[in-house]
Amino acid sequence: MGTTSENKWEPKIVAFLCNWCSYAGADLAGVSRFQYPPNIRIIRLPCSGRVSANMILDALRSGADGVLVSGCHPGDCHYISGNLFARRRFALLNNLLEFVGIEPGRVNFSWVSASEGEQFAEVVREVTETVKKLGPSTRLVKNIG
Amino acid sequence: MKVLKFDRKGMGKWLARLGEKGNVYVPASSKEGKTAIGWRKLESAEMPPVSPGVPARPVKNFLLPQPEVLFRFSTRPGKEDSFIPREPEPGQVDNIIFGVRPCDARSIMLNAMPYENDPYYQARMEHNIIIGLTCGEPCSTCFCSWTGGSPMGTDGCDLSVTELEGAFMARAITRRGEKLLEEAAGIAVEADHDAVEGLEKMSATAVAGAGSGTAPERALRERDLMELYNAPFWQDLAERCINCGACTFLCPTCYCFDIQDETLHGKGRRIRYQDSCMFPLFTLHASGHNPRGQKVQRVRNRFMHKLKYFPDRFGPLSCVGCGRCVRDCPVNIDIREVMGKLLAL
Amino acid sequence: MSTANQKITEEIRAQAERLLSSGEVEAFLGYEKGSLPMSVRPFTARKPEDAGRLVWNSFCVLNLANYLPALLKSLEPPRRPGDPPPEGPLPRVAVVATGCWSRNIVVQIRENQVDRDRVTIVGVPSRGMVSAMKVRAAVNGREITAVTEEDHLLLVEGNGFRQEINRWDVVRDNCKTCRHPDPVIHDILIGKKAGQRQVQEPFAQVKDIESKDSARRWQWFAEAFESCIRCYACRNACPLCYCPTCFVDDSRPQWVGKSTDRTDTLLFHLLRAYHCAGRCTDCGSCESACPVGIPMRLLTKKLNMDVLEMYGSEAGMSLDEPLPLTTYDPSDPQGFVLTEREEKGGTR
Amino acid sequence: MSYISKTKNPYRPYPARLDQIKVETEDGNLKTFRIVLEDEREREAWNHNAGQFAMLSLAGKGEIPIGIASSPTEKGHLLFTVNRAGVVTTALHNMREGDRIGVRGPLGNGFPVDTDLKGKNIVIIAGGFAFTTLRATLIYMLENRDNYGKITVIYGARTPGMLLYRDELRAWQARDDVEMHVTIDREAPGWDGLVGFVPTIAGEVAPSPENAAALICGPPIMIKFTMPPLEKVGWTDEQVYLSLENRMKCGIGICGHCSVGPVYVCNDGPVFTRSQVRKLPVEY
Repeated sequence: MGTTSENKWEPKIVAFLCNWCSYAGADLAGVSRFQYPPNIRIIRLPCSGRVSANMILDALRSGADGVLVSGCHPGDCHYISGNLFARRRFALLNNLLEFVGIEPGRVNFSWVSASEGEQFAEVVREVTETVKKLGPSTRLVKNIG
Repeated sequence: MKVLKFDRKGMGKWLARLGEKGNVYVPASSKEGKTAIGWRKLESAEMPPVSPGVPARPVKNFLLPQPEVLFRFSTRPGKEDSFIPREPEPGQVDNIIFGVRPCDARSIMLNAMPYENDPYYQARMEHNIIIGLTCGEPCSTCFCSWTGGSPMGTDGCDLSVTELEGAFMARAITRRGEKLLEEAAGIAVEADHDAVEGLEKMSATAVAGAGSGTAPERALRERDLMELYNAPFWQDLAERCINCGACTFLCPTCYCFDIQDETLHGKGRRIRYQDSCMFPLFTLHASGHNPRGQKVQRVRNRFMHKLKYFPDRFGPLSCVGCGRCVRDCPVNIDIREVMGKLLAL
Repeated sequence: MSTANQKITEEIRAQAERLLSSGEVEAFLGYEKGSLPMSVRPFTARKPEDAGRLVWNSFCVLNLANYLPALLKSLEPPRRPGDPPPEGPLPRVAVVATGCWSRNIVVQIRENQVDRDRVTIVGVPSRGMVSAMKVRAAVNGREITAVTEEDHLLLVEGNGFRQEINRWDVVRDNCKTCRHPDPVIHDILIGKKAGQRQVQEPFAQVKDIESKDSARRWQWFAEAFESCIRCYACRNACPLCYCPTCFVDDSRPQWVGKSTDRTDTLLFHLLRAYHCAGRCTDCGSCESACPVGIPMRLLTKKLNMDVLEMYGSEAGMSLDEPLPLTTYDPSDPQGFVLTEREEKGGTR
Repeated sequence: MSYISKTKNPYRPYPARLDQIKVETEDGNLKTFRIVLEDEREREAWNHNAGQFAMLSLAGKGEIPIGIASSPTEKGHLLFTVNRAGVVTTALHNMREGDRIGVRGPLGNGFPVDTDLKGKNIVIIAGGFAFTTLRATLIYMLENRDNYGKITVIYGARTPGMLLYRDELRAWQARDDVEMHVTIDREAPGWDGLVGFVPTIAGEVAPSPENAAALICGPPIMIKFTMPPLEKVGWTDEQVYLSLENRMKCGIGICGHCSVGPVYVCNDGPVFTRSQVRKLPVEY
């Protein structure tokens, strides 16, 4: 593979954002004109507790180079404890995926509140950078020829 | 009939030479690492170790691959070629499959009955050449002679190999088989009179042995379908069945399939893959109605299909007696007992 | 002949006969003899005279808790959705249970799949079950025609050979690393409790894989799971799998493709294991049922390890504690969250 | 595998255009799709029997077996009336005129309109949206009117708005060579026709079994209750034709999904006489 084509590659990152905090945070980042890489494709969900392993794995299966799941900070959940239940599930999933050899950094989790526009941009920058370093995703990607 | 005699080393050489004509596959033993289809491609000039009995996975995986791509198409809406199905590109190389036991080889012919007008199966038949290996030492789970087969059977084989006193005797069954034997020039010798006689004696004893099993298909075909259908023991069998599909996926004569479309980023393919009548989804209607919604119905269907429905339609039993389902059922459901019960009813 | 197994078999038969003839239970879930060496069959005795068919030995590998929810349901009078619950006590069932099986029953009770009042648990402390696959490997894949079990030995016979195998050598890996061989709940106890077992390193197999780098782990995972035939024996042998529609069968959306495509196969195993997180007792039923020898237990074992390390919980140890994924602790570890990493000044 | 194109590939759908889409029922769940095969030769070569079905194929969604609602005598296009139920039918309902689909068929046997039914008095009994292939049959018979004796139609739906092909029903009612009994389950404002379930009406009409055949399509419960009133006036199982609907995948008698005992509904059926059905396990 030539360096030119490598340089052209831009990762596609699927972001599952909770409606009340992280999505609002992304919105704030937008209206505040904080710069962040355009690699993320946002999917808005009511709560990070709504994000199931199926969704994360489906994103990887469909060829997402990275996944970001972001919800409210613990204690700030709109539904009181959705993200606290989710936290346990994410921790286990994260470990399981790394256990079977999904590269650390493919799947990422963060807490970003509605007022943290800058933090949201920072998280996206960090995730994009990590995924760029990892290169295109190959494991668990479905190939239909 | 010409019979060629190989020694072990010569066999390996010959197989390696066949590797230039196609992909040579041999049964994969558990130590050799696992492969998706249960057979491994032969890479060196070695006669593979052959353990008694059938390989872990049936030969049907070559004829009904998982998945078989029926078509490819574009899913970009509005585009002129959107959903114009394109058949897969022609494959050039044949598979030459060595070590197929008579039961498995026979399954190819049995499955060809329902697949008579199926171009994909017919093509796979054309492109998979079967080198049978007769059974000197049948296993305790084998029962091919009950189902119309024989440990020395050659149905479905292009070539049949028999191990006899440390040597391998190969005889061609089809034109394709003859062609493969031509590649043995300088490796094998023509078998002498004694060897051929020994082979014939072996076949004759095997056939005589097979006769003792009687042909249950005739007996079952004469029975009224509903009488067998309402047999009381189905419920007991179903109670223990965990409704997995191990038996059907390991069975060489289970040939049911499902068709599905898979799409990704504007590309699509229509595939078929092995399916199992043991799963409730197999018969579920879109309305929610399920004609075989109960486990007992599905268990019964599997056996009735093999032992009654298929024979009623095509003649032979849809079972070759390989014993895989007996050996690998997690709850020890034994088709031999089911046959016994149906026959004794 | 194994005297230990014989004694247990006799007591199981006696209990079954007593429970069935007194009418205390409608059915008794145990095992009967199978048609092959090293095989037994799950068997539901319904009449006192069936009790004599029950057996107990080292090949009882399929978790009987698997049958419990459906068996209980089948004994209820039929009713349609919306009908009032039937009056009076419902028919009861007895089930033989070792340590892990009893823990599965606890999980089933917590998940409202099994009514504690309808089950008589006949506890049998486990000596560890034998892996038929290991026995076959021990005789180099030769055909086995008979296996006789003694207390610490297996006598394996085949065509032209006879071999003695040390029983513990062929015990399943999950049993070897089991710390709770005794039933955690039971109404009747057969034999003597073994007490909590000390296991040096219960998660050695998991840690072995964790010592590899990411690429090697992936290689291990992809290769070890490649021969899967998607028969779902692992799922169906699992007492935790009782969803009316499995995620595999969802069509809107379809999460996992159904052929033996590599990605779909691996996704299936990941999701299946993940659904057992915090619920799995490492009973090994999945692995024992697998006809192609896939080590899917390692995935659940990894999850069990994490659940124990992070949330201090082992599945099914107590009827009173909530299952770990149905609860939370505000101070749960969250070092994996980007914004909470320690170098960022976050809290762990 | 070049061979596949050498022979006719029975799995290959013909590309076709959705020519016209008509909402049939007031709940919007039933639409009739007029479909035109794109290739002229395929269009002209198409030939089906009333009662046969075809696989409608949607790119990336899959295939569904749907009875052909148009009569073989209606040339140039095909009609399919489709109930929205699963993945494929929902996707089909969301398509627009001009979109491309695939059609594979015709499949199955169809009603024996040119053999066993010829010269007979015909009774057509249908409930709800099972009328589709019977519409094809009726039109075929009306086009070949001399081949049949008396034709009686008993058709019912829940409400007037749930009746299929309402314009055509009116036209048939105006004819004197077909006896129409159109009914709805319960009284409804503006409805001055028959009221009552199909089995009840069948009992009241009490068609004569003499030299007659009945073609019955509808929900299983309707079929079950329609038989006793017919039997009361002397109908036998051999005279009654039913169309079974099982889950189907290949449509050509291989894949096994629609099997009922030794029979493949897709290939041996979907039309069976009631006496044939009685010999099968009740797995449909």
